[in-house]
Amino acid sequence: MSVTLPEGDLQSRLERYLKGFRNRHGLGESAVEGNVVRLVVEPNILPEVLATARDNLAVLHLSFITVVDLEGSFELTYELLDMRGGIVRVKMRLEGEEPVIDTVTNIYPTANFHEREAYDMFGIAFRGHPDLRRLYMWQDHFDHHPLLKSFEISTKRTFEGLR
Amino acid sequence: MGVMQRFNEPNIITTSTDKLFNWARKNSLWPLQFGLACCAIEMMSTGMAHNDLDRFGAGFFTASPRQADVMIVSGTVSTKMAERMTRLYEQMPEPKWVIAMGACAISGGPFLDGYSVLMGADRVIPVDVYVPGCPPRPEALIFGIMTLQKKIERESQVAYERPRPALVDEDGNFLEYLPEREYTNISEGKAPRLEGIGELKRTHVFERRGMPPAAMTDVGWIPSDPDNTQEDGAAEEPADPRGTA
Amino acid sequence: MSLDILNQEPFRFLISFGAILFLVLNLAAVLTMAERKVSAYIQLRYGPNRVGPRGLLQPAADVFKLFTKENVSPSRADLWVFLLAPIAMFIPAAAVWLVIPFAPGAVVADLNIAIVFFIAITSIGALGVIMAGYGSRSNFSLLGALRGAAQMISYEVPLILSLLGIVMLTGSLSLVDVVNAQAGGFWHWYFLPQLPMFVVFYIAGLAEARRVPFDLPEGESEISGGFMVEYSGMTWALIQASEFASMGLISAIHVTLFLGGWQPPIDALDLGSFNWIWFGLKTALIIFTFQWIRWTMPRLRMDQLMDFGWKVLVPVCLIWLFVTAGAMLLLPSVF
Amino acid sequence: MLREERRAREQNRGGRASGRLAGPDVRDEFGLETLEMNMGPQHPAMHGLLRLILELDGETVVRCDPVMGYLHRSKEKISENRMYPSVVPITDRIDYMNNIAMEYGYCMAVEDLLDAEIPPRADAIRALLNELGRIMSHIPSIGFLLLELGAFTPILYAFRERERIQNMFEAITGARMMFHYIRIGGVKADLPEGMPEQMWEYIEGLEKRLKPDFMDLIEGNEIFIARTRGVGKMTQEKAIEMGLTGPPLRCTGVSYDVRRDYPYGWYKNLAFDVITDEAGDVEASYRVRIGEVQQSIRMIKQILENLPEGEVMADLGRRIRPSEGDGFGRAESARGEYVVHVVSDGSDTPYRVRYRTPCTVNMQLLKEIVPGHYLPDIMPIMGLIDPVSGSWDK
Repeated sequence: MSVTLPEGDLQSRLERYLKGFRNRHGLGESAVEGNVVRLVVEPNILPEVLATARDNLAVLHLSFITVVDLEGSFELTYELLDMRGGIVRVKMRLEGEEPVIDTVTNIYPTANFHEREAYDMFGIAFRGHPDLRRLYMWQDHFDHHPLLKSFEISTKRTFEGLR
Repeated sequence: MGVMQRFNEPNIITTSTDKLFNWARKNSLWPLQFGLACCAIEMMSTGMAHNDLDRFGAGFFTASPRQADVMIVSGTVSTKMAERMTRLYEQMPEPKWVIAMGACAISGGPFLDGYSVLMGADRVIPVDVYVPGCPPRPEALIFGIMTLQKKIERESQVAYERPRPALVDEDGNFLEYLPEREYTNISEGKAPRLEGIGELKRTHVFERRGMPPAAMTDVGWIPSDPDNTQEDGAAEEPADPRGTA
Repeated sequence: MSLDILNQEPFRFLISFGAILFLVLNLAAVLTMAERKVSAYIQLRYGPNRVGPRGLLQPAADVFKLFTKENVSPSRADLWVFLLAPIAMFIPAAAVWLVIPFAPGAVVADLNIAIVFFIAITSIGALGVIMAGYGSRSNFSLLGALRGAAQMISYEVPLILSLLGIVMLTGSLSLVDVVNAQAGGFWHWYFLPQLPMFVVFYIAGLAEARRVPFDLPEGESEISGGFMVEYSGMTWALIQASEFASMGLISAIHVTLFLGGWQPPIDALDLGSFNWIWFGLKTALIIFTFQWIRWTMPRLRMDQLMDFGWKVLVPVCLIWLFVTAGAMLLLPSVF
Repeated sequence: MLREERRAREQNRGGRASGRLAGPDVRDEFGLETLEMNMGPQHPAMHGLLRLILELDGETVVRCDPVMGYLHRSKEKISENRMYPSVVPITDRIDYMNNIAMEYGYCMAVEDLLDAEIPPRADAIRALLNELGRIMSHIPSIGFLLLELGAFTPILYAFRERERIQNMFEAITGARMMFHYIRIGGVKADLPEGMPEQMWEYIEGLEKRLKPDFMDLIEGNEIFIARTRGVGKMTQEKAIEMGLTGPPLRCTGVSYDVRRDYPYGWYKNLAFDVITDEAGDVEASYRVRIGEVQQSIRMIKQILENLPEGEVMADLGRRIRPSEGDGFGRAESARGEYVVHVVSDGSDTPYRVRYRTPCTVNMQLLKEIVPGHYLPDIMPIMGLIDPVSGSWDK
């Protein structure tokens, strides 16, 4: 019935998270910065890493998924919180114009809307998502993924433009 | 009142009933309970105890468009909402008025650059009073309602015919608002799954210089495909300042 | 001679019928104004105060505006049912006024079955609600109509049961007899011996008049107007008029049955044929409490409403019927 | 039961069944259908522009599918095309009931990119206005909950308080709603003369009025209890699974508050309780909101008692041009955890701005929790989540 949130010292907890991820998945680039455990993963092991975080390390809250269009590839940031001061930030790079990645809705059901939003705004397809529809824009009237850098709106306002 | 329209020019019957009807209409302006965005909070604030809109007889916010007299477009109209707003406007019985409240409803406001924002409510429905501000203060909305009351006072059922600009210009473009609009069945159906994603157009430059392309003023606007326009020639020729039907 | 003709039967009835219709329509207008003003003062506002002196012409403006408003009927609506529904709602709300005694001798038709007449006619109102909801052919109005039908038919039962105690005490179904039986000061009014019935009738009356907390058929924040979501202009005005008229009617019946009708509180205050002032004052008081509740209470849910009606009000009525009957049997000298 | 399932079953039986009782599934045998209904986008109780596709069986909701996007204003795209300081007005319009927290989150994210030091007085003023904004948002939320239950009057009492707070905000920031007051590196201007005293006076008054004007009127009401107790009930697991934050999470008993668990700004110096409730229904969320208003009053008093002196704006230069990297700003808005993720490529404009708005995530709850409830229960459940359409649609 009730959920137990982690307790105890923050630093030792972060070390434990880092060790847990390293033991299971390798992850050479990971490090602890402040209260953040930074992980850089390959797209194909992402669901396993997140499953480790939730099931073994009890990091229960997926805060958000950020997608950044790097023109040619996408950078995805999954931010997980243990709700007691610790942050696990999973970054990865998706190559290709029309990327496909496994969904994490079976691990964190809250990712449902985040992934729908990412599909809507960037066209990233989440394999196995139960309900992959556009979240904001029209399904049949707006044929673009508007947050892609290739979709430009005409008014770019810069410092030089002010003068 | 169909009876009054049988007269060709104003007479004592139409002018005196004008006075009565206009007095009644202006003093009982029931707004539609239609909060779009940020301005809706200020619209509610106007109806609340401090700036009691009910003093003017306009405080009865109806939940159904069938009983409303005035629609206060309070906030940004997105292209997705524009069709619903037009439908609500057409569901309201005559006589009806529209107040565009706030910068967004007038011109798009701070979200003018956005890809999903209509550049003002007057692109889809006729607007009577514009209340600027972001959001306008409640006093400003009350002033807008009083301006609308003044406008209603000047209305008449039968009037001398005045020379009006032609409805259609030489090129065959319609110059006035025409409520003819096709409603498409917009269903939030299932997305094409993985195999369908590749077909989406990936590159599009969304331009807004001067007036928008004519087709954009319509609801359910689909940005024209640059490839198609080249093939079709002048099918989707933009930048007609008057808009076409 | 010439005025005597007016007292003859067809003319008398026609004139009084016209007077009643005038009264009911005006009552609706006045009650709209009262509703807005009462709500305003409850909500720390002023309410309409710009039209005419102190905003008193506001209902006139509303009525004229609604007269000149376009009357929209949805294209898929069942047109006859749609247009007849407001009339089916309005006529029962107006017709029962014919049997209410306003002052000594001032009653249009002194029926000896006036209470049965009241029960029979008010239940037609539910038909109007169903017609409106079915005829508009909209999901919201259909839901409103189904709710309205269930609610009004269920609350008819406690409403009728709560009247039976008075019928037993009076031994008559005529409202004039009921009022006459309560003569001689407020301690003779029936709300004292029939206090549970008084409360039950009040609550069931709220439900019959579709007032908060029983305004589920309208449910403005749930189904945005319910059965009248598609009505506009005059048809809507007629529905509103019938709502307010039925509210006034329930209050008037309530006063007549439990609060002595036109009887003054003490005999010294008897005003003769001007006793309708007492009737009006008492009715206004009941209407004010209706409005007070309207602007204070949240709304019940459908299942809670049904539970309350069948599991609380009906048993209370039945128990008090037995108590009344037992008291009449054991203490015949008192009654 | 979904319509497709039923259709499939009917086909298995060979077409639509006649009206005779043949099997245990009586409803299908009679060919009864559920009613599909569309609630919104224009609906009195939809908190703006939400559309719910409902499937009703009588008054019971079988399926509820929220459709969003009717107020999608492309804020993330516009933010990418503006310079860092001029994004703040856009963030103002995300959650227009609680704007100050939205500005706060964005400014923190850019300051994280810049590694800027904020003067302590600016920090304190930010926290002060943030808490005032929370009161300004929570009290109307309670009013809206009652309004949707059918009681019209509490919203007017709530807006009276809001109006008074708005007057103070107008004196401080110059605007009633869209403040643009918190800037990158501090706040726009110092508090006007006499404002702390005025604020103290108002807060004292609100503390006195809170009980007679709101709690006494609402809590004892039988109908309110009947309509809200046990409605929208959810477990802690469900709440965390759905990613809820803010009052909807705390009303289940999970004690999570960004202000305490990921402290930012002046909140490190403040003593306050995280209000939780065990019930996890609408009534509990009402109690959580009232409790948070009381905690906000307590915090404002603490801040006003020792308001540090000094500058209110750090000197960051006119041209804000952070180096490449990620900046995160996490704030507790009145509706939950609000995060801004700013990605910089070293130019004047942000490369990507991501707003994690609490309402978008909390809205998932509707799909999970509404089926099984009656149709009128949707309104208190909306009051439990208390979304704002600018916030869920961005």
